[in-house]
Amino acid sequence: MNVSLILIILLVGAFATFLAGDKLASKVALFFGLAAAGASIVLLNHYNLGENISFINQWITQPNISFALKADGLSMAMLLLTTVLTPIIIFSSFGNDYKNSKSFYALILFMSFAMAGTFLASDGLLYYIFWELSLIPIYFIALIWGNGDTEERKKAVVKFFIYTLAGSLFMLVAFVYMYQKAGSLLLEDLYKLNLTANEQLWIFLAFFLAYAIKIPLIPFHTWQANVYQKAPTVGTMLLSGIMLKMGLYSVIRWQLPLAPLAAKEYMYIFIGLGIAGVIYGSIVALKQKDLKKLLAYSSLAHVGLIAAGTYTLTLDGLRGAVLQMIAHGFVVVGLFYAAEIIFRRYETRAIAEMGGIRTQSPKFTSMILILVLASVALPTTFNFIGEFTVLYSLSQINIWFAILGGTTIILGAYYMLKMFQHAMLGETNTKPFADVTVNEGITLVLIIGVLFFFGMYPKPITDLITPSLEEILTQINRIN
Amino acid sequence: MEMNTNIALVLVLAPFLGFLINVFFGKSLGKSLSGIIGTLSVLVSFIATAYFFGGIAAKPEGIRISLFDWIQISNFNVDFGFQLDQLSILWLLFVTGIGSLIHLYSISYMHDDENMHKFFAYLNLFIFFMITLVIGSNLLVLFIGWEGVGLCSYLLIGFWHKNQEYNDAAKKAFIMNRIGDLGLLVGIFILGNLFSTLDYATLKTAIAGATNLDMYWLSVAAFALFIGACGKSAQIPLYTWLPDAMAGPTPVSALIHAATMVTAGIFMITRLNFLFDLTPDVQSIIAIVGAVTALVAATIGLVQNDIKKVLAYSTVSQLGLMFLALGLGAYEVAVFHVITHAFFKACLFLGSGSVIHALHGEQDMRNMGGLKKAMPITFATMLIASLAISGVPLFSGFFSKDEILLVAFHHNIPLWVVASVASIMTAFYMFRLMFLTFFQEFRGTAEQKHHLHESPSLITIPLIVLAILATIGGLISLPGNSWLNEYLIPILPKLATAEHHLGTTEYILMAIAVVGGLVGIGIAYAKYIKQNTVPTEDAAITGFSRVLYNKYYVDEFYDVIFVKPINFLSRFFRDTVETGLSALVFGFGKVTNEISYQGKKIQNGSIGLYLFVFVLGLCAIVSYLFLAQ
Amino acid sequence: MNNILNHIGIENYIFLSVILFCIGVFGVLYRRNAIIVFMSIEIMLNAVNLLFVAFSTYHQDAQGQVFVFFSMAVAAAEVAVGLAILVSIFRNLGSITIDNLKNLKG
Amino acid sequence: MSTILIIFCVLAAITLATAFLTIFSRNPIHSAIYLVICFFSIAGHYLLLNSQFLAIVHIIVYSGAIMILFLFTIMLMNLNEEREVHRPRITRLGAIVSFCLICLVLIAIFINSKPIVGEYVTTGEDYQSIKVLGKILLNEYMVPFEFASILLLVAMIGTVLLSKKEKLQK
Repeated sequence: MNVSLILIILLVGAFATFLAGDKLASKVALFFGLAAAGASIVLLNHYNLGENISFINQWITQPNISFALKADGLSMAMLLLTTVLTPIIIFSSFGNDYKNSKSFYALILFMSFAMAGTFLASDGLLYYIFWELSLIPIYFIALIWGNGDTEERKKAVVKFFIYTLAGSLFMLVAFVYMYQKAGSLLLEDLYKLNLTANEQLWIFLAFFLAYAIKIPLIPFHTWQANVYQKAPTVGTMLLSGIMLKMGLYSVIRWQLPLAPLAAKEYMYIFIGLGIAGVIYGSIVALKQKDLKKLLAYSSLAHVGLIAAGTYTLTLDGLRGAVLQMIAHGFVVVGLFYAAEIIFRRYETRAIAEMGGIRTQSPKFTSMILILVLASVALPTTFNFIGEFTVLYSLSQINIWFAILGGTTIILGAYYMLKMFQHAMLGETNTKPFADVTVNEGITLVLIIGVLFFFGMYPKPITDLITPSLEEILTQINRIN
Repeated sequence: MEMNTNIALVLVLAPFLGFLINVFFGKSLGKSLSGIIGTLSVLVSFIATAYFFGGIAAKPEGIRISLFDWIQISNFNVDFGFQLDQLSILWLLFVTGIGSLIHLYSISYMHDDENMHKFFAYLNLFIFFMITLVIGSNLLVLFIGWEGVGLCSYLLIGFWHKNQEYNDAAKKAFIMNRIGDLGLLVGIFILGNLFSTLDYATLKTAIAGATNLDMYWLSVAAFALFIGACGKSAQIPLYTWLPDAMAGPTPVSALIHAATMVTAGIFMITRLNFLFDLTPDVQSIIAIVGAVTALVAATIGLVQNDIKKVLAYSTVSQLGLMFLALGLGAYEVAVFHVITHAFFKACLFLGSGSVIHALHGEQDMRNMGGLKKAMPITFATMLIASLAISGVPLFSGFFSKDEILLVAFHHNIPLWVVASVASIMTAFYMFRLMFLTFFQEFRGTAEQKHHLHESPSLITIPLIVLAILATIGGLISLPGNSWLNEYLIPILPKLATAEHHLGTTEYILMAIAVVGGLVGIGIAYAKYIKQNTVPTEDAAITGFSRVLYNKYYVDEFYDVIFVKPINFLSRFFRDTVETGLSALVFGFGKVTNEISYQGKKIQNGSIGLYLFVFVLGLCAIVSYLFLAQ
Repeated sequence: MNNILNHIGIENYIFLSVILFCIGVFGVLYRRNAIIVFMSIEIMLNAVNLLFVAFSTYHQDAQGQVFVFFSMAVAAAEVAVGLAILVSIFRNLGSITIDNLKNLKG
Repeated sequence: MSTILIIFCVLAAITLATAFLTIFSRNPIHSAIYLVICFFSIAGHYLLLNSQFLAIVHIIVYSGAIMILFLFTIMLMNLNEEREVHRPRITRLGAIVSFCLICLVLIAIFINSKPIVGEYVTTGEDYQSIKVLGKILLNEYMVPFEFASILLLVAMIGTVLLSKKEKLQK
């Protein structure tokens, strides 16, 4: 039993969904999504028992490439995030009718497959292939099933595609360079490379470009808001819930251990960039008129903080970043789902056209309020654990980082509550707002439950990720 | 120990259970039942607290309960634990005690509201978080409560959520609190970095045992924590949310914005007294901020016409006095004033609620008057509370306020002067309130006059209880023979060695304070009873009182300094920077496009050109291959 | 048997071939008449052939000459086909100026 | 200066001059004639290098077959000076520039590469008589030789097809 099982389930699921036909597609997809989630929980159990669930096999002899899927705590945590969120995302779409839904759901599973592969791959080329593979399904999902004017959508999506692809190419160059040095792209072999500071800087920058665009950090974020707005909500959830984390995960897994000297040398710049993202994203979010765009900018702010945490190169920073990644994954999926629920009823995403929902649907309002509060990191929610740990790690570097990064606490509350006030409160809306359906309720309650449970008891996840993060830290500190 | 853990859990979770019941089943339970459940759950907590209070004498070191590991930081773990010692039990007593009374009051007060079950749910949630705040054994558990009460405050201020102004007030309260919360967090970070612990007990031993403390960072930490306290306890510069918070229902104002939540800052500073004692600079800042807040808020209170606004500014002012005491290192005095203040201010708020209830929502004192006859119990209880807050001898406020003034006098005469002036003003505006509300003729509409009535017993009983407490509350810390000081010795060890003597100076000061209070009352009497003045219309207010009436334009100032620039920046970022960055990215695409477009022109099919370029290319390749070496 | 190159020197042949080749290139670029262009190409081919033969002598090896032999065969075929194409172009366009042949334009 | 070198120089001069004239003469017929002379001089070079077989084949193929083809074509199209189109100045300039450039580059390369010219070896072995060439062609180069014939066949068919008048229009 090893982790390739999950990839197989997801890939088979994608094909099965495609073959199942439009009527059955959503249910088949959900089934395979749940199967993958179940399998990853079983695998987690095996992993916790100390079994080896990695899978390494020579793939291409010349050049020397392995099909290496390595599962450590960090990968398992991210894998769980992917496989748990995928069925939730699939389930969340049950209220909508999609044209050609067999392709739609197959693409979702395929994307999930590619993202899971990215989190698991420990060979550079394999990782790169999965990394790029994940771009293809989201491109089609956003392009075909997106909303708004077709021309504008095409523009936004193509921009996103080319932009991220262009960034990734630099990563490929870095991999090729390292292959020439090491003769292999296995992570362990790359760790053994003794690169000079100058080489490391270039590799670091090449990786940085790929990741900064994907995460996204300012000023590489311009694709984000438009794509989030134009993509169907399912696509937005996949993007913001999981795909952004690919970039952040890769920073921890690839960028920092492979170029530790550069990371240490220019730490302040990159932390600063992350924090600038926090402030910038928060301030831009204040005046957004479109709910999804607002959430996009809030995402920008949150990932900025996470990125700042990773670049501190401390255990707290990395751990907080991973915790916050998972927490943010859940909360942002919940919030986008809430936006979708409003859209299903009002056919609008403009905040100005909402308002007064609380009297019509108090249940929904309560749930969205909890999500809003989780997003602003109220203690007892999972996000607080992450944000606190990240800010604490920043304070270890420099207290000003913590203070500036901490403005997210204030500004985040400002824009989220402002949004909540104008979208949900106020005089009863003239348009009717049907109360949440059972499906919608289950999805939201699941997400909220996860947030609260880990908010009060994050120990399982912390214990899972800490050993592998410590290992990565020893890699980072191997040259001094 | 097991027993204690269980009871502590009951103490904490009873209000939470009440919250859950009211949230999920409140609507179907009916109004009365949901109110009763809400009240009972707090009462259970009160009883549990009483149990611990009874046991604390036998265990002066307090009870520590660690439930589970919560957050792991690289150099330490934060556990989810409780600490039941003298300070937390004292706080729990009046939080749950006054909380129960206010719940009881709310059953009647909120009876006409369709969302009454929600109101009780929020109140219960508030009590739950307040208990967490007080009972936590480390700063992060305190922070849960700290943020939690802020949330409940937000929910309750915006309880009537159809009114966007109320929502604005709620949002403002939450955000200003969050500014303070950031300060608190920064303080927590520094303490964590310095001492690798956030637990009160270990922190205390760490600080006591440290040989060379980094005084600079310690002061920064203390200052950051103080900013947190400022946010929660409405001190300058973060006080403006509290008057706006009066948008919430009156019981909320009484419970959250007078008696309990706003004292969280004082609790925290008292909790960390061992830290603040080491940082005299920060202490001076606290004292000065407290005194200035007391004076500024009192001056604003002089001219307000909204009955709740007067009380709100009075609360800010009294909190300022408490901070003054804290800054001067007299934690026990601050705690004493917190308790007496909780009694009389809760009584005043509930009384004003009773008045507002009777007048169907009228809050402007210019439209009141002469309610003495119609509402005798309300009048009597409010009068007692007013006497207490004004510092009239034998009422509770006299003792606590007098001690603050004494301490101030001993440390710093200017601070004493400021505090005394604030006290005189307090007496004046409180009796202005009393005279305008209860004396002379009724100035409201005939309709309102017709419906004037004394409030039902569910409202008056809490009033009476609080009035009694406001009267006798001073007994817990009589000058020279203070039960409270004895009780707090484990928390504040230096009290054990403090001298308790009352000299001539003290008596003279006491007399000055009393005379001052009476002068304030006298001026109010002269102005509003003898001359029978009624405050003028808004437009007619001129001169300095206009500045006061508009609260020194602080809100407008903040608006110009912070809110407007941020909004401007947001628009600027959204419209200009975002577009610019986007154009930059598209620029790359455009350049590529342009190059290819121009390149296309070269491919015009002219063989001559192709051949020419071919030859050039050939030359280039050949010369690279053979000549470049 | 006396080697002829002792008298002339291989570099003379090289220079001759190079200049001849360049004249061919020049002709291709300079003229618009497709027939002349063809002739220039033939000149270039011959320049190369000449060099082959010179080197064949230099190395005392017949392979160079064999290659020239093949290249002549190819040249013959090329000229035949090329001229046929020119004829049909001339029939269609009435001119064999290469400027008219712009169908390659994308 | 040996006689052979003088002969070489004369031949080379003829070759280059006629090559230039081929390109510069305005009348295609003249060009063709100059080209014939050029080819003959090249055959002279071959003879000088003692490869008689090639010289003969060269004369047959180039001066005979190919030149006849050229001349026929020119006459078929009735080309003369008047039909010569005007060449823009930029074309001439480009041609001259590239001519100079490629000359420069190639000569520079050959100067730069400095072939080792010392003693030219003379094995005395016969390597270029018709007999030897025939053996080599039909032994070692058997397959290419056959392919060359196929190529010529294909070229012939293609030429016939291409130059046939299209009657499909009807």
